[in-house]
Parts: sequence; C-alpha cells; structure tokens
Amino acid sequence: MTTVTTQPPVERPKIARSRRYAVNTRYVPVLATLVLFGVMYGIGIANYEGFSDTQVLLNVFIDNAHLLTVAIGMTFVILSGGIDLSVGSVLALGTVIAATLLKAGWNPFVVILIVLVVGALIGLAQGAIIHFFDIQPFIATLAGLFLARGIAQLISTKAVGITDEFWTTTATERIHFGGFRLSPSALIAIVLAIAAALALAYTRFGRNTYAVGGNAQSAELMGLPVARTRVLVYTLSGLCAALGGVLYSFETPTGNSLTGTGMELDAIAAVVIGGTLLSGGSGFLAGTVLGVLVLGLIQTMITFQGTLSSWWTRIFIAGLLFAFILLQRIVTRREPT
Amino acid sequence: MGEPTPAQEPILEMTGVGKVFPGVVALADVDFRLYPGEVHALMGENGAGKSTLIKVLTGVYDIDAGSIRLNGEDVRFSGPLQAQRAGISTVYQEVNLCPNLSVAENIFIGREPRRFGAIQWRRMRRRSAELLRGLDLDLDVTALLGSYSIAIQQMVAIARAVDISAKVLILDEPTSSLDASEVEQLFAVMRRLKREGLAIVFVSHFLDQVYDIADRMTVLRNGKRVGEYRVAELPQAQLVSAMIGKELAVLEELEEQEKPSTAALEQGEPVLAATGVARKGAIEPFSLTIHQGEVVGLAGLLGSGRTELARLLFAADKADQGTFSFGTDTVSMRGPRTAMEHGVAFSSENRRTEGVVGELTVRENIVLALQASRGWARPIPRGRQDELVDKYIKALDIRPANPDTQVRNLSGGNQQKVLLARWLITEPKLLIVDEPTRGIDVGAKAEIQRLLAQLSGDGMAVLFISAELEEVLRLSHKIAVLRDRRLVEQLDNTDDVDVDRILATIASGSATGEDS
Amino acid sequence: MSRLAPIVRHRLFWPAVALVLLLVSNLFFSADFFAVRIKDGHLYGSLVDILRGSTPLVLVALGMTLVIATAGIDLSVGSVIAIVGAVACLRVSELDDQNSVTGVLAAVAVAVVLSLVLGLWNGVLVAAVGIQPIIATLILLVGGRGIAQLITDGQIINVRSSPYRTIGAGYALTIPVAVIIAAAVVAVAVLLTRRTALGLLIESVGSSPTASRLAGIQARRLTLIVYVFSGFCAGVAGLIYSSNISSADGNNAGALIELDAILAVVIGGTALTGGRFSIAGSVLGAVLIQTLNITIYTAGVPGRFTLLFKAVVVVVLCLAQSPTFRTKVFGRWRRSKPPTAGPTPGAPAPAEVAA
Amino acid sequence: GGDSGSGSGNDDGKITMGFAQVGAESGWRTANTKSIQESAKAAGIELKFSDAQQKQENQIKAIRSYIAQKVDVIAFSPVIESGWDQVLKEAKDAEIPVILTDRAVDSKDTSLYETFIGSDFVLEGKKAGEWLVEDSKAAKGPVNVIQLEGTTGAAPANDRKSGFADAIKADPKIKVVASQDGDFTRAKGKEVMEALLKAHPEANVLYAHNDDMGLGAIEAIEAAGKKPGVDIKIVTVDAVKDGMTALSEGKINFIVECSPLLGPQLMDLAKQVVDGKKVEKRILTEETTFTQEQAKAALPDRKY
Ligand SMILES: Nc1ncnc2c1ncn2[C@@H]1O[C@H](COP(=O)(O)OP(=O)(O)OP(=O)(O)O)[C@@H](O)[C@H]1O
Ligand SMILES: Nc1ncnc2c1ncn2[C@@H]1O[C@H](COP(=O)(O)OP(=O)(O)OP(=O)(O)O)[C@@H](O)[C@H]1O
Ligand SMILES: [Mg+2]
Ligand SMILES: [Mg+2]
Repeated sequence: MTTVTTQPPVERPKIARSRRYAVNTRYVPVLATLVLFGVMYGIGIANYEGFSDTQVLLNVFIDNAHLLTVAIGMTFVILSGGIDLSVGSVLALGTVIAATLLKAGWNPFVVILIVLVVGALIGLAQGAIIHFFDIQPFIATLAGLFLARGIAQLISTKAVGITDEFWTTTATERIHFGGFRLSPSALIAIVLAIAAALALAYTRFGRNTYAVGGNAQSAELMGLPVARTRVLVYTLSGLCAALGGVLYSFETPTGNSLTGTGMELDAIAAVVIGGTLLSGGSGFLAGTVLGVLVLGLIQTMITFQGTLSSWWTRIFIAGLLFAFILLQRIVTRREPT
Repeated sequence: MGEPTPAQEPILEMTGVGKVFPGVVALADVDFRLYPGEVHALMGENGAGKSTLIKVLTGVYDIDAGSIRLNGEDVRFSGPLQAQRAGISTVYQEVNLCPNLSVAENIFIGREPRRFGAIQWRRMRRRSAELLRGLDLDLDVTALLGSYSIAIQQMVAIARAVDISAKVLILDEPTSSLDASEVEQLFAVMRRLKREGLAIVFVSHFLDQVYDIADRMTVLRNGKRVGEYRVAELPQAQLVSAMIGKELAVLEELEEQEKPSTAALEQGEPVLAATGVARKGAIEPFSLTIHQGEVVGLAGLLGSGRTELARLLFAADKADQGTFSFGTDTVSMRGPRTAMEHGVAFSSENRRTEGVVGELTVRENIVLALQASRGWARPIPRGRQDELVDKYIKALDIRPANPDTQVRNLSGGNQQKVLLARWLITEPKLLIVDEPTRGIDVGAKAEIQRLLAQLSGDGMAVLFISAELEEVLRLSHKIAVLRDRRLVEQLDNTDDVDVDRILATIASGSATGEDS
Repeated sequence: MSRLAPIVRHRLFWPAVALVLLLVSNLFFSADFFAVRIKDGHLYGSLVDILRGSTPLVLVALGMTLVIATAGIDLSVGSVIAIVGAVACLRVSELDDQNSVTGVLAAVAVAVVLSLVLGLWNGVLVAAVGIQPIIATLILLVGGRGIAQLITDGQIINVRSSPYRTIGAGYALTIPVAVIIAAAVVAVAVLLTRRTALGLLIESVGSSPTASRLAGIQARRLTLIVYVFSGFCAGVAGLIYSSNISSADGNNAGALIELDAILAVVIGGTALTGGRFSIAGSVLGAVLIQTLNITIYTAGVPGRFTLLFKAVVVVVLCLAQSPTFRTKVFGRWRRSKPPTAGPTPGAPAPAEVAA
Repeated sequence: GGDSGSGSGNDDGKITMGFAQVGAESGWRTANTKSIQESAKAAGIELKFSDAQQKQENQIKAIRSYIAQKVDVIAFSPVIESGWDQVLKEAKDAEIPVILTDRAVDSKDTSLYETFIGSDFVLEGKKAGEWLVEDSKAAKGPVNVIQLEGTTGAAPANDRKSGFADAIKADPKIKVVASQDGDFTRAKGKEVMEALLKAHPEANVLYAHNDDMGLGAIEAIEAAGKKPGVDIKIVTVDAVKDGMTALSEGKINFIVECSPLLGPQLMDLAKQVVDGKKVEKRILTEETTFTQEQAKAALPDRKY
C-alpha cells in the first residue's frame, strides 16, 4: 500500500473538460440580447415611419439616462448577489433635495454634491446593515425605499419646480455631432457605463464583486474583503441612484416625492434582461446597457404606435417583454448541470 | 509520550483552545504547536475537531477560550483575510473557491497582478498556468472553475494556497479525492516549501500519506488533544488506537480483507447493461454490464472520465447515444428519476453541491431520496423514519448522533456518511458510489467497505469509484479501466491483478475495450 | 435569561413582540381599542377589523411563502387580484338576479379557475421555460394590470349582490367570512406541506436544486405546483378584496401588495434565498403589517410621516430579529469576548434562523 | 431631426391632435380619456393618444414624439405642475400650440402654452367647505369632521384640502378631528374609515376628496351600525355615477362636481387655437354642485 511513493511515472493526458461549452456560453446571454435588440429595432423600423432615424435611438439614451445610471448601480448590487429596492426612492429624494436647495438659492454644484453624498450615505447605511447584521438585502433596502421617500415627503409633499440658471440651461443643452443630438445627462450616463464596465473587468473591487456573488462564504474563506465589497456595492448603488436623480431633474426640472415609483423594478428588469443572473456572480454591464435600451425601445414603439389605449399599452409592453425574454431564453438554453 | 526538543521557537502556538457550538463541544482545552520547517499532521476521527481547530485559528469562528501566539505574540484574527495578511494561508476542507470565476482568477483573486490599478489579465493567465504546471496540471485557465471536477478544483485550491503561503500553510484534507500521482506532485511541492522553512499543517485520513510526508503529528479525539508525537516514534497501530480510543485492529482488518472471490461473477442476472453509451466532450462510447451482486470498480487517472461514466449511468447527464437496459427491458433514460425507478442509486463525488442539502437536518437528508421516489403524497411515517435513520446513524457511526442537527454543521466525513445512508435506505439494485470514502476516517472506511462487501453479498450490484486504487482492488470483482475518457479495458480482479498492473494498463492504454 | 432563552430564540419571538407592542400602543389613541362586542349579530371591534382587513395579505403571503421557499418570487399577485376581482364582479353584474346564490357561485368558480390558469402561466414560464422568476412574473405584473383594466374598461364595476358581498364583508357565526376562508386555506396549506412530504421536498429544492435533482426530486413539477398555488391564493384574495367593497377596481386593486407580501414572508423568518419556510411566520407577518397600517390611522400619523414610520418599524424589527445583531450589540455582557468584525460563515447564526 | 415623422394633418385639411394622458389610475381618469377620444371622433380630429402611466418622463417622451411627428396641436394633463418648461419650449419652437387639460403647470412663462382648461381643485375644496358651513348653521353641538385625503403629494389632494380648510375657518364649531390618506380608492377609504370611526366616535361629518373613498367609507359606516348621510353627513368631490346614485339614495349629502367630460370643450378650443384665434388663458370646465334632490333629477341622464 505504500506504493504511493513508488509509482511508475505515468505520462498524464491533457485534462479535457466536460461542460466545456460552459466557458463559451459565458457571453451568449449578452450576445443574444444584442441580436434580439437588433431584431426588435428592425421591426420598429419596418412598422413605424421615422423610426429608422438614428436620432430615435439616441433619444432612447436621452430619455433613459437616469434609468441607465440607476441600472448601473443595480448591476453591481445584483452581481454581488444582492438587490436594491431603494433606488427609485433615493432618486426621488435626490430630485426633492436638489429642488428645495436650489429654491433656497444654493450654488448648483454644492447642491449636486450634497445630493450625491446623501445618496451614497443611504447606500452605505444599507450595505452596513446588510453585511454586519446579516439582514436580507431585500428587506434592508425595502426599509430604505420607505425611508428615502418618507424623507422626501417630509421635505415637501408638493412638487417643487426648478428655475435655477445652470439646471435649466443643462436641461436645454444638446451636444451636437454629425447632425445628431445628445443631452448632457445621456452623455454622463454613457461615460459612467463605460467607467463601470472597466471597473468590473479591471479592478479588484470589480472582481471581488463577482466572487462575493458567486459564493460569499468561499470568498470569505479565500480571504477576500467581503465586508468592504458588500458595503461599497450598496454605497455605489445609492450614489448612482442619487446621480440618476440629478440627471432626471435635468430632463424634468422639478423635485417630486412621487417620481421614480416602481423604478427599482425597471432597473432590475433592465439588468436581468441583459443576461445577468439575479442569483449573482454572472453577468456583464454591457448587458445592462442593452437591457435599458430594450425597455426604452419598447416605450418608444408605444409612443410611435400612438393609438394604444391605456390598458393595451400595458398589455403591449408585457407582450414585447415576453417575446423578448422567451427568444432570449431559447437562444441561451442549456440543460441543467 | 515523546515530547520533541525542537531547535527553535514554535512559529505558531495554540494553548487551551476551546470552541463550543450549540449542543456540541467541538474543541476543549486543545494545545497545538507548529515549528518552522516541519510538516505537522493533524489526526483524528471524523468529527474530532480538526477542521474546527483550523477555522478557529484562522478566525473563521471566533475562539471561545484559549490563546493563539504567532511568532511569539498574541494574535486573534477576525477572519481569513487577516490570517492571510499575517502569513497563514489555508486550504479548507471541501473546495472553497468561486465556480463562477475562471481558474486563473480563482488562483489570483485578491492578489491580481496590476499595473496602474488595472488587472493584467494576460500576466495573470500566464502565471497561473505556470503554477498549475508546477503541480503537473495542464488546464485551460480561462475556463470557469465550475466546469472542472472536484479533484481538479481541489488542485486549484492547493495551487492558490501554495502561491500565497508566507510562513504557515494549512491543508485540510487536500488529498481526499486526488489519485496517487497528484498526491505525489503535492508532496513534492510540500517538501520544497518545507526546505524553504515553511511550517505546514496537514490533515488526511490516509495514514500512508501521513507517514510519508509528516514529521510530527497531533492527535485529537472528541475535541480533546490526545497527544503530540513524532511520526517516526509512533507505529500506525498505536496511532489508530490513539485516534479511536480503543485497541482496534482496523489496519489488520483492512489488510486482511481478502479479494472477493471472482467465482460469484457472471452467475447473477445483469442488473444494468449499457451499450455504446457516450456523451460528447465527456466520454467516448462504452459498453458496460453490471451483474447482480457484482462490484465493478472504476480505475483511472484524475479526469479520466470515471465520474462522467457514473453520471451517465444515473442519467445525471443525458447520454447522447447508446442504450440502457435493466434486466431484459431497454429503457430510455429521461433523468435521475428514471434511473431510480429501476433501482439505481448514485452518490456524487461532489457532496457539497451535489450531495447533501446543508440546510436540512440529518434525518431529512437521509430520507430524502426514498421520499422522492415515493412521491410527496406518500410521506414516510415518522416511526419508520426514526427506525431507518437510527439504524444508519449507528451503522455508519454518524456524529453527532442527533438526527435533528443541520447537516451543514456536520464534519466533512460525517456529511459523506449521511449521503451514503441516503442511498442505502433506498435498497437499490445498483449502487453507484463516486469517491464514497472521501474524507472518511480509517475506522469508518473499514466499516463502509465491509458494508458494501456485505450488501453485494446479498445481491446488490455496486459501481465503485475511488481515487485510492488499493480500495478499488480490495472491493471489486471486475475493474474497468478508463483513460482519456475511454473505457480501455475490463479486467476480472483475479489474484494476479494489482496496483502496478492497473497503472500499467492505464499507461499503455491498451484498448481491448470496444470503442468507436 | 437561560430559562427564557428557548422562547427568546424562537424565530417568531420578535415579530410577536412587535405585534403586541403595536396593538398596545393603540390604547393611547383609542381607549377601547381592544373592545370586541357583538353588534347586530356579529363581532365588532378594531381587532376584528385587523383580522378581516389582513385576510387578502395573509392569503397572498401564504402563496408567496411557498414560492419563495423554492427560491422564487411572484410579483404578479397584485395583478391577479385585480383580474380575478374584475372577472368575478363582471360575471355577477351580468346576472339577471345578482342575489342568486348559484349565479354568484358560478362567477366565483370561473374566477378561481382563472386564478389557477394565471398561476400556471407563471409556473410554466419559470419551471418549464426556465425564465428567472422575477422577470417571468414581472410580465404578468405589467400585462395583468392591463388585462384587468381591459375587463373593467378602466371603470369601477359595481355589484349589488348580497351573496357576493358575504365573501369579503359578511359574517358566519358572528365571525367574518373572509377570516374563515383565509383560515381554511392556511390550514389546508399547512396540512399539505407538513402532513405530506411536500414541505420537505420544497425546502430541499429551494436550498439546493442540484442536490435535490440528483436525489430524484422532480423540481419542475414542485415549482409548477407552487406557482399555481400562489395564483390560487391571490385569486381568493382578489375575491375577498373586491367583495369587501362590492366592486372591482381594475386600476388599483392589489397594487403593490407584492411588496407587503414579501415583507410579511421575510418577517416570518423565511429567507428569500429559498429553503426553510414558515407559514405561521408569514401569517404573523401579514397580520403585523395590517396592524401597522391600522395603528397609523388610529394614531393619526399624517400622510407625509407614514412612510418614515413604516421604515423605522421595519428596521427595528429586522435588527431585533437578527441573531447577529443581538450577539454583536448585546453579546458583550452576555459573554466576555471581543465581537469579531465581519461575519462568521457556517457559524450558528444561520442555524438559528432556519431552526 | 424627425422630419420623416408622419406629418399627417398638415396636408389634408384634417387637424391632428397629440394627447398625452397621465394614465388610467381611476375611473375618473378613464372617463376623461373616453370623453376626449369620443369627442375627437365627433369633431373629426385625428387623435394620437398615449398613456404615461403616472410617469412624467413618459409624458415628456410622448410630447417629444408628437413634436417629431409634427401634429397640429398638443394637449396633455400634467402628472405634476412643475418641470415642463423645457419640453414646452421645444413645442413652442416647433410652433405647435399646447393646451393643458385638467391640471395646470407652474411655468412663469405663460406664453409656453395657449390655454389651460380644467377644474380648480382649491375651488372644489372651498365649495365643499362652504356647504358644510351653511349646513352646520343649524347644528348646536360641535361639528367634527373626518377627512379622507387623496394620495399624499398629488395636486388634487393638496388643493382640495387647503380649499376646504379655508372655507371652514368661517365657523369655529367645525373642526377636522382626523385626516388620513385614503389613496383615492374605495378599499383604502373603507379601511381607513373603519379605523377612524373607532378612534373618533365623536365624528359626525365625512369629507372625502373623491367619491370612491366616500363610497368605501359608507360601507364602513354602515358596518359600524350608523346611517351614512344622517348620523354622519358626507361631502365628496367628483360626482361620478356611483357617487350620484349614493347621493340620490341619501347616503351622501353633497357632491362637488369635478367633471372629467371636457372632451367637447377641448376640441372646440383645439380648432380655435389651430385657426390662430386668441383664447382665454384659463378656462374652467362648467361644473356645478349637487344636493340630494338635484342628484335625483340629474341621475337618469348621467352617462358617467
Ligand atoms: N458550524 C457548526 N455548528 C455546529 N457544530 C459544528 C459546526 N462545525 C462543526 N461542528 C461540530 O464540531 C465537531 C468537529 O467538527 P470538525 O469539522 O472539526 O471535525 P473534523 O475533525 O474536521 O472531521 P472530518 O475529519 O470529518 O473533517 C463535529 O461534531 C461537528 O458536528
Ligand atoms: N460534477 C462535475 N461537474 C462538472 N464537470 C465535471 C464533473 N465531474 C467531472 N467533470 C469534468 O469531467 C472531466 C473528467 O473528470 P471526471 O471527474 O469525470 O473523471 P474522474 O476520473 O472522476 O476524475 P476525478 O478524480 O476528478 O473525479 C473533469 O476533468 C471535469 O472537467
Ligand atoms: Mg474536517
Ligand atoms: Mg470523479
């Protein structure tokens, strides 16, 4: 039995893998989403006059800059295996704070700073509670949802208009290039998306986010800074939500405690449509961008349709969503392992 | 008992360590000393407290009593991160890596090579490939870890720890599913590190390995320290009795078990006959017939396709060609359920994710398969449950013997026993066991082997996979040898068959077995 | 401490405490809050209101519990409530004699069947097609609302049918019928899950799908069942909801109830990650939430403060419930050991929660 | 730019109107939508309709796409008062006249829109309050009012509350003992009323910001064994059919109308505006109030 040491050296075969396709398929969900998005866009062009105009696509960016920003934060949270329901409310709170402070004649840049800080702090608090007292993310952030909107309503139940120079000019500002227009907010969102994608792929924080999402306990045992990562992820999400609020109030210069209700769902939907697993650990930011575009495109189709009654609008959205998810699912299908 | 008079100060010293879990005293007043440049084996039965000691040391659990001194100063880590920073790198029992990340990342995550804060992927891949080659592993490091078998994942975990290790390297049952040559690779590395003055803690239930690599050992029993010995000064028999606490001639039994008489062979009805079964990327077409009361052992190197073959027979993975026939009738395998309906049972090598359900209790885990086959509408009466559960808790000596403890709180070996029990109570016609003795202590191992032998005596067919060839030889009537995912030969386990013969077959890969 | 320990450590101890505190706090605002007396032939009092008012939430939370136990989630419950209410009321309003019991029963039957179909839809998307639950059910959340409005034509459908009214607003043996119905459904659910092996198998699938599959459990079928059941519960809730106000409001019925339901489930100690579930806990959670609402009205908390109030209660409750929080904050004087930063995986904490 | 937008209208003499509705949050709203769609057909105006589902950004999207499609006139009921200057400017630059319906916007620059047609929520609240003051003259004991508010933060809720508050100042006997958010829905109205009735047994008047909440409350009052309209007087706003029925049955005492049926008026305005006629900046929909007798009379020919 002690032959263990006196083994005749056996030349070892290169180890091949079953589930080899698991590797190649890592990008499939995103690619599928991309293709299907293309198809959908094509359908739009086929059915609606003026849909082919590239500006329509850019308008999707313009109209959804805030959603994209929020979804970016959400992507980090979901990748880390969590969820953040508070984003919609934080966004609303952001608009309300901005509006009220501006009304009081504060300097716009100071205001933006304050809004962002508030958002980040809320996120931080949530992250801390979730990690250190292991409270389920869903609940901690649900409380966050109540809290943020509560504070917003405390500040003002009435909608507060924004008349500040800087704000209104940024709102009307359009960056022209080659006959096309983009709003500053859209630009900010896009830049943020790129930055986030890089962060996820090329920073330790990014990779740790994936690791924690993959298996938090293993990550802990591997000596990864789970605590820091978790808290940071939620902080980031809060920050993005607040920024979303700022961008939103650029587009619609008003602070309103009722805005962004249900936006958390839109954001989550965008992320998941982008092929990210809600269970965490797998997905890409590109997917999220696509997810937002898909949702935006659906909305655009509806406005182009122009004849839908309220309920058909809803059914139409659901229908498109269903068709999309179904196709995506069929394309990326694989058997249980 | 021979206290060593070491040249230098211990690098790590734990004194009076205690750890209590609700209902269990995992550690009580345990002392442990580790010197630079030694390999120190931590020995004990399943549930003795080895892993707990390691987890307490590295701050996974907070310590209830006692003190830890590293380099002469008191330390108390709040988690593996701090332990790692202090120069202690650990491979915990079971694979604790991220299956959703690439192999390269799993080795380097947290310490990725960076330039201007940006991770240098190419460099990371190159270096991890090199590291693995150091362990004689040639993997695609960009592939997801989850796509590799447990054994390979275990090697990756080792590669990571070895690369991190600064002062102390802790290996908790790193070899449980490695085969001889991997173990050899690992030992080579350990010897090198030892020479470089590293202190290494090594946990294993393979006595030969311990005697092969370790200098000193500390023996635990029921959470208490039995003693600290020089390996050279402690014969295996004494070690075993120290671990088990009674003079038990386990070893003799292990040796004695004479090969099962191949006479019984072929008489029995064929239970399962697989013809031309294959699955792309997993295993080439093979044909295998298992008869009543027959024990078929699978031999092969790591990654040779043993697990794949087993998974196909249980339809855990769907075969994309070939036919299965049970007794006389041919069956289309739709999934595990079909296999179970025809009396096949399969205990996976991957007990953590494919075996036990950690959140459920011991009882629930044991009855799970039986219940599933009965369907939800026909619950197993509580009385019957207790009967079965108690029977196997005793038979396999599962500790703690309380059927209502959560399985996740059981020690690794005990979890393995629970998994085995789950399938035994279904009284299968064919029992497929992939690495059933993984992480199981000597006593229990003998117990399980006896059990399997007995069951096959009573007419149950067994497909037996183990990285430990000796074990395979000891139990099997027939040995199917795999190589490069091909079933290359099926030998009757006659007296002239031994480890070397099989290794030779593997090496030569003489394909007498049918293939496409 | 030691003698109390088992009680205090019980999963439902803190929710129960919270419930009692909330109830008692009402006394400050209405002296005879606990008074329950017989008024024209039935029980009457705030406590009765709370029970009756909480029935829809209890039912939805019940279905949600099982769905969550399989590591899923059902966002569509609100829309199901709306659709079912709409269909039922439409059928009833079309009766020549709205008071004909048979007619009403027929309508109810149709509505219930419909709810099963809607549940099946979700179940198929999740179990057969393999879409992530949150998205799969999001489709019905969005579309279902539209369908409900389509049925009601965006208006409120009124019914003047005493038999139908009985379901949500009537009394039998002085007890609100709604409460009886809810109790019955809960009882059936408990029996089905705990007297058969359904509960065990669901918990197994929820906590480890792979292991369960290799143990021969047919996860798909279970998942399907669970979503159908959730649809059914939402359906019954929808009947109670619409009958309570003798009208169907396709636009608002059941809006956002999914959040409250999930909250109830989690307060009840079921983890959203699936696995162990506690029906009793969810029921308690639902009643707790309803009590919270009623307390807000009785205490006259102004509209703009309600959300803050809710937030505070939820946070406090969750913290109280978290064993980690208790050990970290109160642990010091219990045992003299420095609390560790960061969690301790595999430490007894989760064991307690899942007990 | 969106030149390729379906420039209907302009060529053939037909007027194209883009209407951006808030959503379908209530029966009132859908009736409002219906009225607009029907009267558009009647007036031979091509209507492009979109439902913003309570989201301002959707409404803005819709208006933008109308601008791109070069409609002849845009009408919409703002989700909230503020935040419209930008998109309205875009419309103005595109020389498309804008008509606000039902809710006003708070833009300083009133040239951004042609006109506003709708109700004055403050006035509605006032009317309700004045009726109560009038009605309470006879009463000797204190008049304790329970108020069911609309959704917190919604414009009608804020205004109807303040209008009512101003009016009842006139009579010190009247005081609001409890005021809770009833979310404009029946279910909530009933639930809240149940609780308030027990917390404030002294209450003898109910003021609900819309009929639906009032109707819900009636259920609660009856369950409490009191007679709605007698033991507890009820004033509501809206005058939807169900409300009017209850009123005629004597379960409600007074309803201030807030008519959703402003379609015909809107279409006339649209025609005038497109023809470049000058119109009033603020046009109130003809709205009355109903007592129980008036209700009996009006009920038969009440299509909504
Ligand atoms: N998290 C936990 N909660 C409760 N009990 C635990 C926990 N972890 C371990 N135990 C108990 O502590 C004892 C020691 O477990 P440990 O894992 O240290 O044994 P071991 O020596 O590593 O056994 P093996 O050789 O099987 O790995 C066992 O009885 C086990 O049931
Ligand atoms: N449970 C599994 N999940 C995914 N892939 C697996 C699994 N088991 C094996 N594989 C893949 O199949 C290949 C063949 O290894 P397999 O485990 O089948 O052979 P083996 O002889 O059992 O080796 P080992 O000793 O690792 O079990 C492995 O390299 C691994 O990539
Ligand atoms: Mg161990
Ligand atoms: Mg294997």
